[in-house]
Amino acid sequence: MPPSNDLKDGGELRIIGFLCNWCSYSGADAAGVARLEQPTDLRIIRTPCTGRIDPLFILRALINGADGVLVSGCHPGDCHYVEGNFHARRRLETLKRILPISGIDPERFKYTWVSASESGRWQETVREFTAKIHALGPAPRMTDVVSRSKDLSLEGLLLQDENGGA
Amino acid sequence: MNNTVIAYYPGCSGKGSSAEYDLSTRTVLRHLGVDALEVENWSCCGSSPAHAVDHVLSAALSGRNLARVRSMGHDLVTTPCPSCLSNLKNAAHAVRDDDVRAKVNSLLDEECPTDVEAISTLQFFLEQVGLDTIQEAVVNPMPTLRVVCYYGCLTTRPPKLMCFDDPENPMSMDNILECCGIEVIPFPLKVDCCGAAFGMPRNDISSRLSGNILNMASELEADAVVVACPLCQMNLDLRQNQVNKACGTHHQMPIFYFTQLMGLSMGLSKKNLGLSKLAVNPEPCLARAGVR
Amino acid sequence: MQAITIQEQDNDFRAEVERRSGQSMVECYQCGNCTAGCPFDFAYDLPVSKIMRLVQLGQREIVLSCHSIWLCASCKTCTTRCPNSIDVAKIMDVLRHMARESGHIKERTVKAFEDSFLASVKKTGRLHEVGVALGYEMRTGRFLTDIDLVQTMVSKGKLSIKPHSMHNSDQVAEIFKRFNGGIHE
Amino acid sequence: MHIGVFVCHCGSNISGTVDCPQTAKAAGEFPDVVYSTDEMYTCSEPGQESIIRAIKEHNLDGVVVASCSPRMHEATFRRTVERAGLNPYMFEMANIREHVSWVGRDKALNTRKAIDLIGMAVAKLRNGTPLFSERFNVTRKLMVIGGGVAGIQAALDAADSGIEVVLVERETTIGGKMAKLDKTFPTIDCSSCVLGPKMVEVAQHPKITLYAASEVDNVSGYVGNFTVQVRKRAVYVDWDACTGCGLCTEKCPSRKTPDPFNELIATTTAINIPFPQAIPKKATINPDYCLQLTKGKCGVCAKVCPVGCIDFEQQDKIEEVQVGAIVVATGYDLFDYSVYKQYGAGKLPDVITSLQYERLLNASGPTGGHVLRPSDGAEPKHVVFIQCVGSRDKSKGRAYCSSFCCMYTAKQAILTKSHLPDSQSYVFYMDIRSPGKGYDEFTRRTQELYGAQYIRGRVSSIHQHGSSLVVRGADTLAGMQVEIKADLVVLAVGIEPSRNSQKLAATLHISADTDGFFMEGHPKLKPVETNTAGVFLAGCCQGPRDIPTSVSMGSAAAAKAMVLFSNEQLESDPQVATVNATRCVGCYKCVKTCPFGAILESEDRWKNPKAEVLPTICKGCGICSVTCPHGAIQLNHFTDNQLLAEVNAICPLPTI
Ligand SMILES: Cc1cc2nc3c(=O)[nH]c(=O)nc-3n(C[C@H](O)[C@H](O)[C@H](O)COP(=O)(O)OP(=O)(O)OC[C@H]3O[C@@H](n4cnc5c(N)ncnc54)[C@H](O)[C@@H]3O)c2cc1C
Ligand SMILES: Cc1cc2nc3c(=O)[nH]c(=O)nc-3n(C[C@H](O)[C@H](O)[C@H](O)COP(=O)(O)OP(=O)(O)OC[C@H]3O[C@@H](n4cnc5c(N)ncnc54)[C@H](O)[C@@H]3O)c2cc1C
Ligand code: SF4
Ligand code: SF4
Ligand code: SF4
Ligand code: SF4
Ligand code: SF4
Ligand code: SF4
Ligand code: SF4
Ligand code: SF4
Repeated sequence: MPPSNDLKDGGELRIIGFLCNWCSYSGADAAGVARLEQPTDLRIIRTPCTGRIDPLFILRALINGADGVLVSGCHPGDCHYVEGNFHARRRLETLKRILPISGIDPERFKYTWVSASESGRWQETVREFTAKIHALGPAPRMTDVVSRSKDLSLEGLLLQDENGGA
Repeated sequence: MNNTVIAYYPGCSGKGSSAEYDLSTRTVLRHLGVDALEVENWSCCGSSPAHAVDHVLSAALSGRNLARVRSMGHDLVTTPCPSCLSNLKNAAHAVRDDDVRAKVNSLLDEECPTDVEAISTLQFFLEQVGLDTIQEAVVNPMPTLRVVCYYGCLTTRPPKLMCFDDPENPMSMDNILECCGIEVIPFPLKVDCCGAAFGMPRNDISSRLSGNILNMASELEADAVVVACPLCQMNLDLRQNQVNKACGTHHQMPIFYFTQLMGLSMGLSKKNLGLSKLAVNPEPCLARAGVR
Repeated sequence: MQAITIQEQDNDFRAEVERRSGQSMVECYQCGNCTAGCPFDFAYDLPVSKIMRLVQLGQREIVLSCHSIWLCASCKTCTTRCPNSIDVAKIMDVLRHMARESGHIKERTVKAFEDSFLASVKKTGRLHEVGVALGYEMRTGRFLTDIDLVQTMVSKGKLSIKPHSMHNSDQVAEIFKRFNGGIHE
Repeated sequence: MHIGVFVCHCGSNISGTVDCPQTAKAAGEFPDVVYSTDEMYTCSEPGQESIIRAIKEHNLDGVVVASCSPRMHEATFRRTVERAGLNPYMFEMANIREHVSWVGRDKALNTRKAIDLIGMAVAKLRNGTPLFSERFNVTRKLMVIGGGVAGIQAALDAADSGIEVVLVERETTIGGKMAKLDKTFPTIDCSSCVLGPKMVEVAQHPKITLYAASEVDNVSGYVGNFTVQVRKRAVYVDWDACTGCGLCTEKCPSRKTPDPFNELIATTTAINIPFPQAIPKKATINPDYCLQLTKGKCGVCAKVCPVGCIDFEQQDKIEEVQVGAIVVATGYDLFDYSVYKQYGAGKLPDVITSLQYERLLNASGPTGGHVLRPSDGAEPKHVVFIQCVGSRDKSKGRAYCSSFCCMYTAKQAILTKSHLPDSQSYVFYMDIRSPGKGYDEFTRRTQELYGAQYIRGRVSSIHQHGSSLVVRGADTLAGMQVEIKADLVVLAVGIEPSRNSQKLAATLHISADTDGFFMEGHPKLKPVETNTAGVFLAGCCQGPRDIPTSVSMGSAAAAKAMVLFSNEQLESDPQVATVNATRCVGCYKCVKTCPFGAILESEDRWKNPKAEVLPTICKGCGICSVTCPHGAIQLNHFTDNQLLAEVNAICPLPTI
């Protein structure tokens, strides 16, 4: 394993971003093209749509020790797949309600909408979220959270909410 | 409609300049089996001067009356006067906001309730008594009486607050009077303001606006104007001579409250409808319409 | 005509109007519909849509010292027809409150009428029409106002020299006292 | 697995703030990485060659390129690895330019971030599988829905290029709104002189099949292979036989039938041909007004028809049509202004809509082109036009501008002057929107040459006063209330999507914007495409458009269909959902969630319920994957395992 996994010694925290391909990932690209300086903590995972983002990915990241998770997609009504971001919104709202039960500070998770042209907005988002996570400091060890999440069967909770269908 | 009891807020003018509105409203309600129970120890709503001075003061003056209604065990109050209604509704609406409620309550001896609603007696006639019941009670239709209905500005406005009838083309009075066998002519100025608020301080303004309404009514060859508002009535009836003087006209246009014509069509006595209290004598017009 | 220096506009004024009325001034796109329907426009010195514009431009002095805000009858025609659903009448109300507070009284008779009306309510709990008229005449010195009406009203039994009775009228007086005590903002 | 990693310098674009050699070295330590190197320009000819060489030399079965955004060069490198014999989906990119070197200033931190991103790409690749696209045939036939000027243009352009076209029109004639107009801005040429020949061409074109009085009931299939069910409404006349002679319409006694072609300001007969130039020129019976169909007695038309084509028993017919692409051109309807009670709510006879006015101006309209007002048939002298009625009015739920009403109002003011030289026109406007070649000059001419008086302000109310209409408005420039005693008031009513558009959008799996207009693929770069492959848009169904733009869009949509049809076969994107039948319990939650109807309620060999994805319809959004309670439906190339591997690469599971 390369040493880079120990992020904390550079003063960086572990922040994971889940971005939809069409709007926010392009927006982040556009911010790069415009050389809009951002903190370096964020690592971005590309998905086709925010509707592809399973809340369990986020939960897993936080349980595994991520200090923050940022989700960003197309503005409501702008989804490349018509309604993917509405599904995402509903699922992520549920996640927000469930995080405190599992002992995770919900402040460590944020979702937002950034379009492909909003490079400035993306820069702001990254700056603000990174600053917030730094203000919260490194996440506490999640050992007890892991066991608790099993007790509560969080996965069941999340899935239940989804059962409403489209 | 047997022996329904409603809380009833007459408003100050009901005890003075619009005594005949109060009287005829109660008479017709009673005839239709509704007991109008006067709100105990009510006070003035502050009318337009109060909200022209301060919204919290205005809400507090009406809030006190809402509290009176609540203490009678009622959650609905009716009033014949659109200006009072507007204030009662405004207060009932405003106190749903926590901040405003705190401010209002700080002016009052008691808590302003949040669950009392206010509607006009006009709305009560239309929605709770119903056109069918009204029609059944008509014994004396007046098909030769041609009237226009003038609603004024406040009966339906602002629509978000009043939630009654159409703000641009209200039809509630038209429909009730047609039920009473009276010919109602469509009136284009039915929601134009008559300027009543300025009757005393700026009579020049109110005379001009009231003049427009009287002119249009006589151009349409109406026998009378029918209103549901004491302020409109006072402006058009009591001040008709002032209007004539200011506009150089010679109107002798009777201005009825709709409840008076309802009562006449139901064969109720003129005395109990306060017809003699109208400033412009309605008798010639009623005689032509065949009302004894 | 005076020139407005745009950078010197009083944004606090605009913000205060927005806060007290709960309306957003930017939404007004100056279509003029409020002016078009205002029954009092003929008596106004500033048409209501211009007042909206001048508030947008933060022109406190011009707005608070106009006559129009005293002549608005709250008929709500403007509010009902504004394509942006702005409660224009409420803004007019708020401007009159602000004019009162800052001593910009452009229609003395209107203010006198409002004052006598409220004084009457404060005194007796209910409106006493004779009381209002007398109070108004005292305040304005316009002694024969509506004297022609008095005769008719008396003959129709609509005018009582004594106020209509209610008990606990002091409760109402209390409301006014607390109000004057400045409990509200 | 044997993975190769290639770290790109991009000149100094990346290497300026990322230590590329060190990054490559660190990447070599990730599991399964057998080769790693750094390159100056990976996408250049020599850069690609070195990848191909490394694949062969090191026997690589997976490649990671750490360079720019995958949105830039993913396709390039997929082709590169494919040339070396690898499956193109055994390739991942780490975006170390847009997301690292260009946004971070600290070289050490950037380098660490670049290494992490490569670690994530390697982890994802290790969980990836080869994917294969399918090739399928294309039906080279185009359906155009809506026969307004936009649809006509699309149909003619496509047909002229040799493509079979099916044109489906809801009304009994094509032509849309343009057929009702008198003259058109900005040239004031006769509308039917321009449109008429095109309509005839549609009727005569050997490649065009016209279904009038028809609607699309259902659409299934996918790009290149749509199956469309077209409902041919009963018209009670055998159109194959009808010659359009019009004898029936002369004799029909039911003369009080409302005439929608004349915008209801005139009446017609129960059996009618909407106008002389109608295409198809066939008679139709309005069943609500036909005495035979409502009361069972009359049958006059059947008696007089020389070819005996009246058929009172006719029923709707459904026909199935196979097409490869669809152009939607369903146009617009007018806003119902009766919500404006202060304008008389449709009850004042002399307050009319702009389109009704077009009929009054039109020589083939009910007044023969004489402007006579509806109430008493008199010539109006003072004509008031009110713009933005039902447009730019948030309180009526219509925040948008209808875009062409400023222009047609100016046109109508000019035409009023030429019809009635003694008349005076007044136009109430908020802004004059005339952005087009010659457009602003046109609105200036309206005022300077034709004397129309423009008044900036809205109108508050209109009421009848004697035989005139009192229009009360404001002139905000003068800062005053104004009143006009008018003889006729014309409302420039706004437009809204054609009725039932919402249903059509659902049928076609395309989306609509908040105002109900169909949504384009991209507002700038895909203005006539939709997000459903093979479905294109033209004209006002996408938003308010005047005739020149509607026609351009018709041509553009046809061109897009031709591009599609230039391929013998199409290739499907394999990044679609697949169902793991052993895990699927057949709950069909995914079926309900898929926005594109790409999942079928199917069965396996033993009749157990199972979900089945139609790969050609699936758009690869992955919404279903998250919905499935059993992880049974997975989106290829973005599977749970692949995405979780990325998460684990940055945040390894803590050891408890
Ligand atoms: C009063 C007025 C005057 C105008 N004057 C001018 C002018 O002078 N110059 C100018 O450039 N523009 C003018 N316009 C604008 C012009 O009308 C439009 O730009 C043009 O008509 C748009 O064409 P379209 O084909 O998109 O829509 P439409 O003309 O609306 O055609 C749509 C067609 O689709 C059919 N349809 C709808 N739904 C379905 C369905 N579900 N299935 C099958 N068929 C369906 C309709 O029946 C119709 O035939 C004017 C508009 C108005 C209202
Ligand atoms: C300040 C500004 C901001 C704008 N913002 C927007 C916006 O936000 N959104 C929007 O939609 N539009 C915007 N526009 C409009 C937009 O720029 C144009 O719509 C668009 O660029 C037009 O593209 P074009 O290809 O027609 O012309 P151009 O972009 O002008 O391209 C023409 C090309 O042809 C070349 N060329 C010219 N003559 C010859 C010749 N004889 N031989 C060979 N080549 C030749 C030129 O060099 C040029 O590369 C903006 C315009 C300006 C001025
Ligand atoms: S009607 Fe509304 S938008 Fe129009 S000018 Fe008045 S306040 Fe502004
Ligand atoms: S509320 Fe006031 S400003 Fe508005 S229309 Fe009425 S009088 Fe004019
Ligand atoms: S692959 Fe991307 S990063 Fe590398 S040289 Fe090409 S453009 Fe630059
Ligand atoms: S008479 Fe017969 S052929 Fe002639 S138009 Fe009528 S239906 Fe057609
Ligand atoms: S049968 Fe119907 S369509 Fe035919 S002539 Fe009679 S009424 Fe007209
Ligand atoms: S085009 Fe002109 S008239 Fe039409 S909505 Fe836009 S601004 Fe109003
Ligand atoms: S949701 Fe999952 S289990 Fe249910 S039918 Fe779809 S694939 Fe099968
Ligand atoms: S990936 Fe999207 S389009 Fe494909 S089947 Fe799943 S939900 Fe439907």
